[in-house]
Amino acid sequence: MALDKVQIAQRIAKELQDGFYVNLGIGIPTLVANYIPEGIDVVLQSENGLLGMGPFPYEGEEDADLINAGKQTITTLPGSAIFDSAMSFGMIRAGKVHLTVLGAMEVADNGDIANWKIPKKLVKGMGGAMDLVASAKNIIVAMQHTNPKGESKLLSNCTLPLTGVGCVKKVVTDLGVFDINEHGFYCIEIAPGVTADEIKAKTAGRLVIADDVKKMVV
Amino acid sequence: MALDKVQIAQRIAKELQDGFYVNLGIGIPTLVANYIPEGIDVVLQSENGLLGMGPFPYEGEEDADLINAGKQTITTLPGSAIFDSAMSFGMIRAGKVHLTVLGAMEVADNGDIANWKIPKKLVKGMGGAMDLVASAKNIIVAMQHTNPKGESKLLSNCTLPLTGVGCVKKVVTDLGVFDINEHGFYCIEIAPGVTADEIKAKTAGRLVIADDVKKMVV
Amino acid sequence: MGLNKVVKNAEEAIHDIKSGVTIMLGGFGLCGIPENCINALAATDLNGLTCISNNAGVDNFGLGLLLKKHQIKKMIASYVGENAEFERQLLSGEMEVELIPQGTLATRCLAAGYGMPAIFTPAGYGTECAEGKEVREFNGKQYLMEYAFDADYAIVKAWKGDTQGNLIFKDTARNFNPLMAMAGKITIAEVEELVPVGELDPNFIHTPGIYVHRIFQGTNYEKRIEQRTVRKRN
Amino acid sequence: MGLNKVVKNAEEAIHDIKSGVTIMLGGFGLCGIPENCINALAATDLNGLTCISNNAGVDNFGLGLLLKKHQIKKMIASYVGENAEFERQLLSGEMEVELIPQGTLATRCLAAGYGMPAIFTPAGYGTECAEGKEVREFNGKQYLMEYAFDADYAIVKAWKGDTQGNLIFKDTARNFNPLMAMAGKITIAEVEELVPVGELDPNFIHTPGIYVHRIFQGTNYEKRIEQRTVRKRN
Repeated sequence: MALDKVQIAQRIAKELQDGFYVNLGIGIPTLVANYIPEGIDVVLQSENGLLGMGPFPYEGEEDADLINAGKQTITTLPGSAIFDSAMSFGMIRAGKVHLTVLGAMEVADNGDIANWKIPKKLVKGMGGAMDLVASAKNIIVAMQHTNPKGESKLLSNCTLPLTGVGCVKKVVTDLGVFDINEHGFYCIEIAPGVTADEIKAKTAGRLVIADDVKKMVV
Repeated sequence: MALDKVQIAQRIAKELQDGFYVNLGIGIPTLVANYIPEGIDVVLQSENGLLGMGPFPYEGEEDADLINAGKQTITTLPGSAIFDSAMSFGMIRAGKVHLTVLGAMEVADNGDIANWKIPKKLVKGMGGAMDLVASAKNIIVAMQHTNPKGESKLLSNCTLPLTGVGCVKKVVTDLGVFDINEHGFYCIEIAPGVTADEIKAKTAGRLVIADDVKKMVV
Repeated sequence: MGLNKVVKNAEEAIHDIKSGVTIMLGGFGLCGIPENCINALAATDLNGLTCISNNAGVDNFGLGLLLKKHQIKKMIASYVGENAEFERQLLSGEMEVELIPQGTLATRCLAAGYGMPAIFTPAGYGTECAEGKEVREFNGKQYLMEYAFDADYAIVKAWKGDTQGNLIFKDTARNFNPLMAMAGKITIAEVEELVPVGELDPNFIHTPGIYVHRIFQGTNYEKRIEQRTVRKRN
Repeated sequence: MGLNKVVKNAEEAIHDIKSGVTIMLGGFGLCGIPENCINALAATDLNGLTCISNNAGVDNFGLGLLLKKHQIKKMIASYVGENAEFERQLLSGEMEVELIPQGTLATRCLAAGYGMPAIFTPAGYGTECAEGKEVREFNGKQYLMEYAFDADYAIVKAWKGDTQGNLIFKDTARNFNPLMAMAGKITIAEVEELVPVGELDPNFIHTPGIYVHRIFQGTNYEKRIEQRTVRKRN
């Protein structure tokens, strides 16, 4: 059985290391915060200008002046720091954020990513996505393996306008975990109940199933 | 009688306008702070990271953490702000400081200034001088008209290594006040007891005595 | 005297703004936007404005109010969802929009405030955002050269400010506000609380008054929340 | 755990520094210098260091201690007066010095901390400082392109800091400290007072802990004053 969104987030949470500063995008990436492993301390960065993002506020305690990059009301944790948007993207560009997790419409087998614009549809804008993908040392994409039409989102070349080039290091989908390296999509884990053949059938880009591919522990 | 240092500072103080942010260099420029005209509010910037510099502290109230760019102990005034060196030079480069007053070894009739280095003598460094002269909207030089050997410091071309090019707008010396414009040194005021001939004799650069040149009021 | 930057209200603060100028406006979404000045601008007949702001408000609040009255000729922003009227004007060609990466937007403000004519950022390299831009390699990585903004006015919202224009911001309502405050030829700050000089600790000023030309205490802040998200108490 | 950046003292903080590396050190004159770490460095046999600091201390204090022991191979600074031993080593060719404008020094730190590979400044254009540097015109004005610093370590002194490395600075002891804190591959902060997380107001952090790798509470701060200047009471 393919993974659901929560399971994708849970799998990505295993990539967190003690002491990491992490930026989580909107959607599945946001869920990662709920599954930080026991014994691991991480700090969440919100690119509108906050390190040390805490959980959503209790009802009645929302503060209009305290939101995350998704414009949701949030809280701060002890040790948090507030800064302006230039410093926020400054620390991102300088590689101080260890890990960025974000969603995508398409990923290419060379690490290109497209997640901001669909031609002929309304463009809302790239927000901070182009800065994040161009700068982060380590980028994991969380997404469904195929689009609603059943077409692969793991491609040889992105068909949509790019957000960044050659930047994605790892993709976690409902079907498996894929490093992006000289092999293209290098499958290192397969979701429970999913077969290598299914992954092959649903992956349009270059794909190699690792010899020592593991069944994902959920 | 030529002006003394205090009189040079007093004359420069008349250039201050209400609401000006001003950076005063070491030496005669520092004295300008003592002669701010009645009814005029100015804010002194110290390029090590302070707006709103106040007078020296009372004996026993010195604070090692509160110094000016000359490394002297100082105080802050109500309304002061502290910032890092990048913001300090940022506001200087952005032209937010209305007036910079500094000393010089030589000034050329095109506005070039030399005030940081004498070849074959020990070089201490330019500190913030190159940033200030390259960026300030309005630069007044306060200096003696001649060097200890009696040679003019107002030249056609600086002989010493430059601090900045074409940047000085006005020079106030012990002998007079000189705008720097298409005429070169354009003498608009002559110190009491000084003659136009003396100024001509002691000025090596292009010099024009203004038709409406005034006797300086001291 | 000259250092007292206080004006009476938003109307006085914006009195000399002319049609066709470029205005930066602080805020991220609806968080930390200069509500009073936006309302005052919406009450004028100004038009042909170029607005630089991370977002474009919502249909009936924030910059959405200026959009509705067709006062904005061009919008420079990083994200402009949440606004149906915006969409309509964009598709109909009534308004021009330039979308730029959020970090580029922030850093072009910083560059203006720090007197740096251009900066380099990797954001947008290899994408359509790079079209027409100079690309330069440093240490094996490709960067775009982006220019400092050149805005006639910056309008920001602060938490507290003093009469000399020193500002402090609260929580993530800081966002672009201190950057834009530095970047305007004329900077207008509206504050929730205007205090006498000397009341703010000089060590904790976010925007030194040298960058601020006009300041006033705003009124009736609505502080609308775009995405109210809460958790239940156990 | 991973976010606890606390080390015991200066010796532990600098334990892995090797000869020949590049170290930035905060401070302006003797104001806000990391006294504990400088003393600890002077007690080692490290040499061949490249030091980036606005000044070079005085003969028997601050970086002067490292100079005296010939630990510094190259000094990058804006002003190096007040130091006879420095002068001697410079004239004898034992040490190399690169003098750069103070604003350039500050902005090259900022560039490193903000991931900007180069910046433009007019400072030094047309002077010998411009030799070998790329000149570029923007809006009719000439600028030099200057590169971000690339320092192995940054050592800074803060007023207070928490165990996650968040820092605040006091008065003009701030100077280059927050800039260098952002610019080091490894950043060491010594603080006058180390406090638990949660004690510093998030709105008034000067250096967010993400930039700081090691922190300790220093001891026996001398805080020498270079130019004690006072006025008499009336």
